[in-house]
Amino acid sequence: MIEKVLIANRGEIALRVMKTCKALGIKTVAVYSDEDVNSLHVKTADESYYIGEAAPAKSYLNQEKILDVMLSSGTDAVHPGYGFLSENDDFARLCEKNKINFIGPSADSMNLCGDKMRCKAAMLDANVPTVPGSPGLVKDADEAEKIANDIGYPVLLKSVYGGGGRGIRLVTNDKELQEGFETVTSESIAAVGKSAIIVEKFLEKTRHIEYQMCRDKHGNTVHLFERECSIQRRNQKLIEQTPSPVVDEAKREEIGELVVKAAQAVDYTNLGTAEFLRADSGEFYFIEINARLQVEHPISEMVSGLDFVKLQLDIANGETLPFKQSDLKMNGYAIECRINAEDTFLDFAPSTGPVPYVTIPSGPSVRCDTYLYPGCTVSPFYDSLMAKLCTWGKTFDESRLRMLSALDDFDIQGVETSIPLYKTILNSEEYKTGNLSTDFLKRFEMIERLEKDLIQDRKDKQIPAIASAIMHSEFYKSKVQSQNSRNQNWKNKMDSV
Amino acid sequence: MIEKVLIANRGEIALRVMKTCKALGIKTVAVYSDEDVNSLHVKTADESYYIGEAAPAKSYLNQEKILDVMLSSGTDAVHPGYGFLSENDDFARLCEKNKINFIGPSADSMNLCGDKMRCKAAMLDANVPTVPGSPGLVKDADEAEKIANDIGYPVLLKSVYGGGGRGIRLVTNDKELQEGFETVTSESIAAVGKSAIIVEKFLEKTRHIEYQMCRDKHGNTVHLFERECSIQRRNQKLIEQTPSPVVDEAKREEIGELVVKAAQAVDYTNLGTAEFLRADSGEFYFIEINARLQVEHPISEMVSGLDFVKLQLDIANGETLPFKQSDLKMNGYAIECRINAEDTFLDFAPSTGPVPYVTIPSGPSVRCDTYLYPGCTVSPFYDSLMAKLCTWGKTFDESRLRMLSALDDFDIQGVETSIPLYKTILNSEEYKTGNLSTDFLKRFEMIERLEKDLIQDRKDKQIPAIASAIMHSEFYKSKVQSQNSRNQNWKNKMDSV
Amino acid sequence: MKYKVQDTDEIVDGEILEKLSQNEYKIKIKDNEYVVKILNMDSNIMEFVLNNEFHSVRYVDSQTSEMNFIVDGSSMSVNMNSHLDDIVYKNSGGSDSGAGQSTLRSQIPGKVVSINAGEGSEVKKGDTVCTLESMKMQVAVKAQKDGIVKGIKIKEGNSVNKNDIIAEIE
Amino acid sequence: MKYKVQDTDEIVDGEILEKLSQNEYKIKIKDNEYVVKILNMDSNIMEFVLNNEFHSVRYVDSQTSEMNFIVDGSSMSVNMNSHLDDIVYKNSGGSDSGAGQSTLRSQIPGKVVSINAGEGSEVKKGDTVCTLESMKMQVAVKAQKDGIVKGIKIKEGNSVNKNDIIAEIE
Repeated sequence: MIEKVLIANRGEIALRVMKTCKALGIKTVAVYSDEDVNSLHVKTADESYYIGEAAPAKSYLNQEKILDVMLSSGTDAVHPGYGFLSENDDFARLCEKNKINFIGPSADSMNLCGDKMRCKAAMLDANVPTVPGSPGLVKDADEAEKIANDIGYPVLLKSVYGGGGRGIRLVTNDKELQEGFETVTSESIAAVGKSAIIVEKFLEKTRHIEYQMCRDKHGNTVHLFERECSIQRRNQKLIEQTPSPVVDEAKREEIGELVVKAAQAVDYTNLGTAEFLRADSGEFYFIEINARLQVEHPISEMVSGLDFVKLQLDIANGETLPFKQSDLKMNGYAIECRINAEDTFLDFAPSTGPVPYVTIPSGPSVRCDTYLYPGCTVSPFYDSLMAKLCTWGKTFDESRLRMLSALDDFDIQGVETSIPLYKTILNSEEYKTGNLSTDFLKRFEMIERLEKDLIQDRKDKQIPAIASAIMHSEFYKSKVQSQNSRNQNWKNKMDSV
Repeated sequence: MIEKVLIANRGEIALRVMKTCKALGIKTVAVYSDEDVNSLHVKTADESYYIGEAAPAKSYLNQEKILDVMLSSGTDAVHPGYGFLSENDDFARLCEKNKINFIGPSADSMNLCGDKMRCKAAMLDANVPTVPGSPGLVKDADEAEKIANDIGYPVLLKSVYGGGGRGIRLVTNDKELQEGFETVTSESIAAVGKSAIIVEKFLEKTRHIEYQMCRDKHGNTVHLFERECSIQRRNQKLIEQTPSPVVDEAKREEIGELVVKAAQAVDYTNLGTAEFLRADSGEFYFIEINARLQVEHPISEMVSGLDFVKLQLDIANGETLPFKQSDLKMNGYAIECRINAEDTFLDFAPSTGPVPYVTIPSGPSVRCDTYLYPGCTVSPFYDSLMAKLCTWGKTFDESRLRMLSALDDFDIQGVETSIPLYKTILNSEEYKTGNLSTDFLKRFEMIERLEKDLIQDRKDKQIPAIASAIMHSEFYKSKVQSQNSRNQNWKNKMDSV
Repeated sequence: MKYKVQDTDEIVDGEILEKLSQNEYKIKIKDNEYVVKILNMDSNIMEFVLNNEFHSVRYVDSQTSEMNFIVDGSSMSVNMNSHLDDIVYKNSGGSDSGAGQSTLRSQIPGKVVSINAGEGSEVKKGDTVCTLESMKMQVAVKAQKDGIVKGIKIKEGNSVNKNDIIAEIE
Repeated sequence: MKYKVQDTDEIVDGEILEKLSQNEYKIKIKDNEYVVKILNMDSNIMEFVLNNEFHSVRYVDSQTSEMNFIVDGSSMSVNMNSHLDDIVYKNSGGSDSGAGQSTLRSQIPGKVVSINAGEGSEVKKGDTVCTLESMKMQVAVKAQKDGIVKGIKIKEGNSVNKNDIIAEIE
């Protein structure tokens, strides 16, 4: 039985894990870097150990140092959170070797999930559809053309050594493909001295829909429904919701069965996520497994009524799942907004610094997981996620309206946040009607609409703003007067000495 | 349609009502007394009106003043919260006359609910069992004896003019009754010059179990399950939970049917509560109707998934209930702890004053309704309820453990609170096993046990306490030193003048 | 005092009419009167009730002519000046003292937003000849006397310095 | 320094052994060493990590000999004194200077908690004759020389003033 857990992480997820541990009477061990001396996770844990400098490589990624803490503190399990070491199979193996219960899949399964090519092959074996394309590298343009004709145009030609827009080309017919193959090859050789090309179907207006996988050490496997995470910027999720507006009960079950197969195919244990792209045509294609607890897990907790961290601990303890798929029912609707410290108008550049004051939203069916407290600091060394604001509703619109109200109540001083953008999105017809896709922001010009909303907002506040300016001047006038009279007093005193 | 609601209340319930209104786009109007100038409800409402001095009679009970605000602000509905004017049928009638939608039952129904004798008679007509006893006043000792033999000893003889332990007597046989009748009569005459006696069965180890009633203006009636509120002090609830540990599905349905009858018997509309005593033998006896939203409504919201304030608004708007009894299912378990500003060891005397700092608990399935914020003040003019801390769990124990963890996270500086007592209660075997009754605190010597827990807690903190003392002395030593050196500098400066 | 709120076009008059009590003021904005009740105030924040609506303001940075603050969560700025138009007008000769001059000069540096009375227009004293943007406020440059606008020296979009010639009015 | 925590019986030695860095101290409580790392400290609050456990303390009220504070949410008090036993012992004549006297006097005011060496007992120098409670701390009054306890002047539960005679040791 797990009795003491080290959380090899920081920020809101460290606090989230500790909450469940505390309720279950499990001792918690925090680790922290120089930058986190005043962070809440250090203050909340039963024990807290300093592990090094601010840069992650010197602290939160320092496997040996973290192992030392585990061994010296008598920790029997480690929760990796997300990010940092959470999907590092070397770390999972190191824990296994040292008889520390790694709360997550086995190192072997994690390694398989992390190797995109091998994982894709395993899925194909298990009849889980992946994005159509070449099973591996293509040797020449003619093989690429054959595959393109099999899967249908448009296709992407990608050099596996490319990146950042180089070594990738969208082609829509045989002629373009023949030309493109040469271009991609030469671009790739020019950039890195070698080329290796794969062919993949190009999907338009795709949605990102993922399933929560859950599998115990005895092979019992269920899914805990889907989440739609299509609203993204730079391939990073901003807003998630469950259920997805395009998944009905039949579809949920159909894809759910694939998810169970996927988990079995990689011998997955504990909680994980199977990510899919959904084409505009309605097809689902497996993309990858996230072998960890995910940022957006609270919305699945809200509709399932399950505590996922407790579930993770139970599975790690070798317990058998206490339910079958047929026992699980979705209840209501939930939305998560990731409250990031970033400037929407500066291409989402991080905004860091002290937060002198913060008001955390609350209320019926509102949950806010955050590391913020008045006087805390948003560090430039770590990711920009300050808080996860989640709301539940009996209907989708109830959860949406509660979110808008909670966003409005969320007052974070000192840094720029993504809150204004989320208000614009959640008020939009496109969001209300579930017209989602991974290019949602660009497709519906959300940033331009945000700008207009902000201008309107300022116009609406003309009178209170002017009143503020008038009163501020008055305040300063009276302050200067009282200072003058103080100075006068002081002067009088000096004269009388 | 209601578009602007005045909340004729303050504190956490005013904020609670505003949250739903805000999410639904309904404008809110707050009223406030001198004492509440800096209260959150004033800052949260769309409009806030000053209505008078701190004493409730001069402000929150001032019907004419509140009516003036409603008329001048263009308010179309009023939410009375609980306490203050919430069960005042004169106020409800005043609103009706002025075409302001009173969110609650009609003035007539409220009047009937408020008249204990008429309400009891209405229940007897509707075959809703009430505490056995004389239907009204008894004329002499012989009639009292006859009734006592009908309902069975022990019984209480009560003068309706008595109170505070005078004019009330517990009797267990005919002889005691004959003697007691005389004593009660003379005591009552001595005290107030007249006597009028009723007979009521004395129930031991009773539980307080109540049902949420819900009835629309078209007569559709459901109950929204029960709450057990047996943990009390001085007849005031401290901890509530739902479901009750002694109500199973069959019992829930059986009593639920009585509740529907009770609501119909008094032509109740909107949300209300039917309170029952449950005898140790398992019988339920109706005691009274609370004709308003109750403090402990959040736990029923948690297990029903319904927003009760939205439901109230919908009913007040004349809408038809969107569900039948058979559509409603309880989901999980919920507990509420009323966080009072009071000193448990001073017989729960109020503890008031500034709260320089507060940390509000949060986390999965934790909800805290509160008016507290860092820098606020707990006023001696109003009730001692600072916060309602509620937790939900898939199992009872999950909700209990989450509550313990949340209580531990709740840091309120400056005033004494009931939090330590709740920790002792929630950790007790008696609470865990649902061995509840209205004399729970006394029966299980909870306050003595709290004292022991606090002593143990201090013993456990011996080392950090001594460390604190050592470091504090060190801090002062270094402060004095640096002050001395400052004084030195200052002295040097003076010398050089 | 004149105020201009970011993203609005109008320049608005605002003033304190009366101090009603220790914490209450009657103020006038545009032509409407408001009652301001101050709940809390220091150099960084102010909480007040304006005609029964609560507002919370945090002052980020305030200079003589521009204040940046966060009003009810919205970051915005307000420019203010003591009757800039009037000062400019007066200094341009609009007041009696300089009524005889024919040269209209800019009394402030700024950017020409629009020319309201073009070459050859007939203007009355006090008519706007052009509009400058200065300190984020739009300021009208008004004719100092009746006459015909001649020799306009400015173009839309150009910057002018203090004392630069705008036009001759003859 | 000696410390006694509310609701515990023992009087415990505590001291700073070494300042390890700007914010780190090595301290000794009873016979154990601890590392204290101060995170925040002012006259009202202190946040520190004690051997890797975080603690938060708010000081409510502190006098010379008694401190009231809230440690991790628990309100408690600590009494402290500079080696009270030793001082008392020394002043009683326990140190060489007064070893000749036969009268044992109380050096502090206090209440008699127990008499440890009754009338006629044989005691060695340094043995505890009686225990007083003073400033909420229990203080041993020790024999200033070897001998037989005679003429005990105190009773359990009584109060004694400074310099009151406890007994004669002959």
